[in-house]
Amino acid sequence: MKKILNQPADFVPEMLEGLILAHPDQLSYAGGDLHCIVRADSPVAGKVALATGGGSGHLPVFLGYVGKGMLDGCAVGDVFASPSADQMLEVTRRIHGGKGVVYIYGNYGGDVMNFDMAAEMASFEDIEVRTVLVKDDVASAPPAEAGRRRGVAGMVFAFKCAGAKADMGGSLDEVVAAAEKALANTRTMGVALSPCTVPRAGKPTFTIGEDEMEIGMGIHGEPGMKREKLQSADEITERMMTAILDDLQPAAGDKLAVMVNGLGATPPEELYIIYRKAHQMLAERRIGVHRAYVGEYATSMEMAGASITLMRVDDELAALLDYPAHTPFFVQV
Amino acid sequence: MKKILNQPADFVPEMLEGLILAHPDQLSYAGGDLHCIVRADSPVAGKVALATGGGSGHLPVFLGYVGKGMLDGCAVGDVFASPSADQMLEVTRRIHGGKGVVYIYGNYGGDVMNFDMAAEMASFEDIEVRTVLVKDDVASAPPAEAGRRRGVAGMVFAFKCAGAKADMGGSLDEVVAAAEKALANTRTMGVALSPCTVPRAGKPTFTIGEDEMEIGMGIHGEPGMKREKLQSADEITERMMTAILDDLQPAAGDKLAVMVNGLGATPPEELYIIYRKAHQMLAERRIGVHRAYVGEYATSMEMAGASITLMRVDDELAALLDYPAHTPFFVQV
Amino acid sequence: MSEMVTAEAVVAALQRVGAELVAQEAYLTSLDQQMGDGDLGITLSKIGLALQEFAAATPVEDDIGKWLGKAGMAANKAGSSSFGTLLATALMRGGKVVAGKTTLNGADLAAMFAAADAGVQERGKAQPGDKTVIDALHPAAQAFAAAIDAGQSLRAAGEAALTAAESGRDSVTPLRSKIGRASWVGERTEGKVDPGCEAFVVMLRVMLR
Amino acid sequence: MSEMVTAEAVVAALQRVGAELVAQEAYLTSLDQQMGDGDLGITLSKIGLALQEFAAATPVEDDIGKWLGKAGMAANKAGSSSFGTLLATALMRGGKVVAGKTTLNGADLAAMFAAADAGVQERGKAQPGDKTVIDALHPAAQAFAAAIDAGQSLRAAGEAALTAAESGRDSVTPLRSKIGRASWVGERTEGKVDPGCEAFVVMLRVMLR
Ligand SMILES: Nc1ncnc2c1ncn2[C@@H]1O[C@H](COP(=O)(O)OP(=O)(O)O)[C@@H](O)[C@H]1O
Ligand SMILES: Nc1ncnc2c1ncn2[C@@H]1O[C@H](COP(=O)(O)OP(=O)(O)O)[C@@H](O)[C@H]1O
Ligand SMILES: [Mg+2]
Ligand SMILES: [Mg+2]
Ligand SMILES: [Mg+2]
Ligand SMILES: [Mg+2]
Repeated sequence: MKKILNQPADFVPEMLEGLILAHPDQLSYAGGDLHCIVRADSPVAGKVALATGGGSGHLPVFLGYVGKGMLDGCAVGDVFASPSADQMLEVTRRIHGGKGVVYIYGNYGGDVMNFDMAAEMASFEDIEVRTVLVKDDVASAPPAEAGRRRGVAGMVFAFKCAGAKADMGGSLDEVVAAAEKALANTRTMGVALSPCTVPRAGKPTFTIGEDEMEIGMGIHGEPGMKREKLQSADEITERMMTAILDDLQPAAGDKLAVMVNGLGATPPEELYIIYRKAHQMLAERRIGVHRAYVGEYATSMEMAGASITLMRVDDELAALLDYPAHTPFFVQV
Repeated sequence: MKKILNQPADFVPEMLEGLILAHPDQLSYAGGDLHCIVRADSPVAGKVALATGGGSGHLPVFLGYVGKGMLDGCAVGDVFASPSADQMLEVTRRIHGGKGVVYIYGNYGGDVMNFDMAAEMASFEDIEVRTVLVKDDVASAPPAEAGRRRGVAGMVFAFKCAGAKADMGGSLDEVVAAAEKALANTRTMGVALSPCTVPRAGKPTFTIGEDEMEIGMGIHGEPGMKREKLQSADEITERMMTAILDDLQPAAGDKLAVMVNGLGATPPEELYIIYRKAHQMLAERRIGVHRAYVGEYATSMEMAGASITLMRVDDELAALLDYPAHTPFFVQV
Repeated sequence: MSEMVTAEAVVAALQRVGAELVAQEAYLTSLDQQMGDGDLGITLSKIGLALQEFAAATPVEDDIGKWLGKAGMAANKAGSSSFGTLLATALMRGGKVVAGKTTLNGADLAAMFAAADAGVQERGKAQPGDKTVIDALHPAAQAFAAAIDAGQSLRAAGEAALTAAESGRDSVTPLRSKIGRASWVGERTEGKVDPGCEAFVVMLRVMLR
Repeated sequence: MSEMVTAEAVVAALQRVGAELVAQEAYLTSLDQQMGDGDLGITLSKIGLALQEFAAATPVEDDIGKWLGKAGMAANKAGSSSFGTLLATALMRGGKVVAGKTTLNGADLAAMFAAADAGVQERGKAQPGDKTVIDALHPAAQAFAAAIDAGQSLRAAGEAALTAAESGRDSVTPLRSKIGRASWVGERTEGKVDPGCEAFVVMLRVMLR
């Protein structure tokens, strides 16, 4: 295992310490626990608050989107492990600005159970909590079982749109509706070329041949649709795009937001080669690109691979997407 | 070689095509050649123009910093190879806004020879060109031979400060002075844990043992000071910081800008663990941090490793650094 | 009069479970790497450590139930993956039904087992046959209750529970996982043991030791 | 009367050099991977292809010098690493001193060689002994001029140049690289052949064939 770290057990706390030291004007933490990351200026009175949470190892997901115009807080777990209900509650208390809290996070068992517990506990403290689950990964279940799908990079569009709605002064219902609308129009699919290693496990979570790739792999190394021979960038892009387009069914004349996301070790150069083909495929179908995001938005430490996320936008979603945001990992003006 | 690409020979042109498709509002190209990237709104009349250039494979370096508040243009070479003098000239012509052009780029033989040729050619067209070479890598030569040092991530601070000065309306002399002042106060050092592969070469440029690291490696895989056993994050950080601090000699009470830069495959989590230790070392010496940059700013495709850059800032440099900038890879508000 | 389990025995059992979870970290992680994200052993090792620390530092103070509930809260703080959260839930629910007791008899233990089973099903929303810890936990709880009802000794009931847990675990090994992370692995889970089932068996075995 | 080199022979020589650079891509890249960034073979292969295309498509039109200058510009467009740029410089400078000529004699070739040598030194600012292509190019240019002065045949002068280039290359192999990328590799360059010297020998050898 080749990682730059000290003790594996200190990986997450030391990462969080570095984060707070690097961004003191933007980030702080609640309850004396570094795992409870909040906006430095929280609570923002009179604003619906947004929280997320999940395991570490996915930066910028999750905590990287805490900041103005996006999230108010994030409960941070150990690598690939849910934070505890207590930590979520701590975040919830600290960010609550009097208008309720929306939880937006990926559809993973541990996270769901703990966020549900946290929401129950928050209700005892008269904090109204609403939950929006992210289930954007088309590779994780067929359309008929879309409720079983896991949440991957598409959550960033939900953070963005709901965060903008909240910053504009939207009500709890409106913020939830914005998140749900964004997600109803969002689909993702990824491909992995190399594994990643959980620091404390010390060896890779999975193995993959020198000439193989996994089509549809999740961001914790969960397998996808198929293990195949490595293909060309255009073929890989076509595979991902076709799966997403078949599921999302955009029509000619529609506009999409496109995200080409690197899983960690894939250079931006390769992401732009993927974007090129994706853009061409959309142009052939007379589908417009409202905005393109190319970079690392949801990763799996040093895993090589990429995902594509498409979100169909109408005027409302376009405006929410275009709204400014400012976090340590995501700045839009 | 596990890369997402089509034909190795198309790696750079397809990457550039994707880039232009993704950022049509921000970027364009000159002379019908995708390798001549310029701001979409260039030339900016009455502004000193800034150009850079160099090989591909280092994104966001170089072209990622073309945009408002930073660079006006960039000549793009093949992977790790200089662009041609012709391409540099094409960029120079297109961005010249009547107040001269400053070339800021890394101290590499091929680039120097070609930029010098381009500058000669530009002078025949009555375009005043000034050159500032980046030589920030302390690992590449001892202080007595600092003129021989190569340019690495520190160039981003030069782009930022000179770009701000130009955007503020600075004269050619003032912009050159800002770049030189930034660089006089900037030092970098890096460490690599794994190699990278030039797509067309098909095999890694160098090999490194499963338990080894190269202290002071350059961003093309040029060796540094020493090949050693892999150490802990704190030890690695101490090695890099000590080398830089010995060279830069900041005093107690000084303020620095700090950049912890990932070389490509190193997760942001690890970069924050490095930042933590760097920050602690500065605090012990009563040196302040004016601004922290943690992320990927100058890479070597899928190389694992990191570098630290320190720039000592006075009020002038601090103001230039804080000035807004907006490029596809770098947004500061 | 029926056999009684003392507070000291409960504390000692929790200590043994904690130590075993730490000892089995690599093994359980390797199972989770095959059909999950490879954190099960890590999570349970952290929980194991926390349970040992809790048991060493927290006096029972005449209420085994409340003590177990607090152990559950400590477990959730220490590690909150799916299994970790379900384990915490089991401790809290099991503790709740024996609140205020200073010793436990066979019926108490059977009630705790049943409450844990119900709590895990409620929290995790998995059905028997989905290939989760439920498939070991549910038959174990039933076998334990049946043995106690039939007047068997605690040890015999415990052995019956372990046997039921093991065969429950084995009965779902050929199946495809239907819930949680492993459900995304699909057919490739067939023939592989469910890591949660195995973790439960490991814990039950060391409790009886 | 002295031997004359025709335009056709110059074109054919450039074609041979181009083809050889393409053929040696992997070999030259492997040399540059040991003390540089591994792009030398790639750059020279691209230049080789461009030179062949240029030679096939561009008529000499009664001016070998101008034609070589244009070949140099085509080379710089095709690949502009350090060596590529120096090669382009050599072609342009060499061409300049024979501008307007339709055939070349030994003295012309010696003048071209000397101009290329001077141009590369001027552009690259390396000194003899720095362990760069200069250490093969400079002695080769001198040996060629000496042989021509001594009235030897073009072939004999060419062989003398090749021998001088090879021994120049070998003389610096034990040394440490003092310029360019390899200079950062420091002592680890000692004992390794300079890739640029070898590339020059490769080109010279195929020119004489
Ligand atoms: N919803 C659920 N209900 C019951 N058991 C579950 C559920 N989800 C997962 N499990 C059990 O937990 C085990 C995996 O535990 P863990 O590694 O902690 O999960 P994760 O990493 O997915 O959060 C599975 O083998 C299964 O037995
Ligand atoms: N300044 C220089 N002057 C003369 N020759 C040089 C110079 N720099 C490099 N070289 C030659 O070029 C060779 C490397 O070529 P190349 O791979 O194109 O360089 P780079 O990749 O560093 O731009 C060296 O082996 C050396 O012979
Ligand atoms: Mg997990
Ligand atoms: Mg090069
Ligand atoms: Mg797991
Ligand atoms: Mg080279």
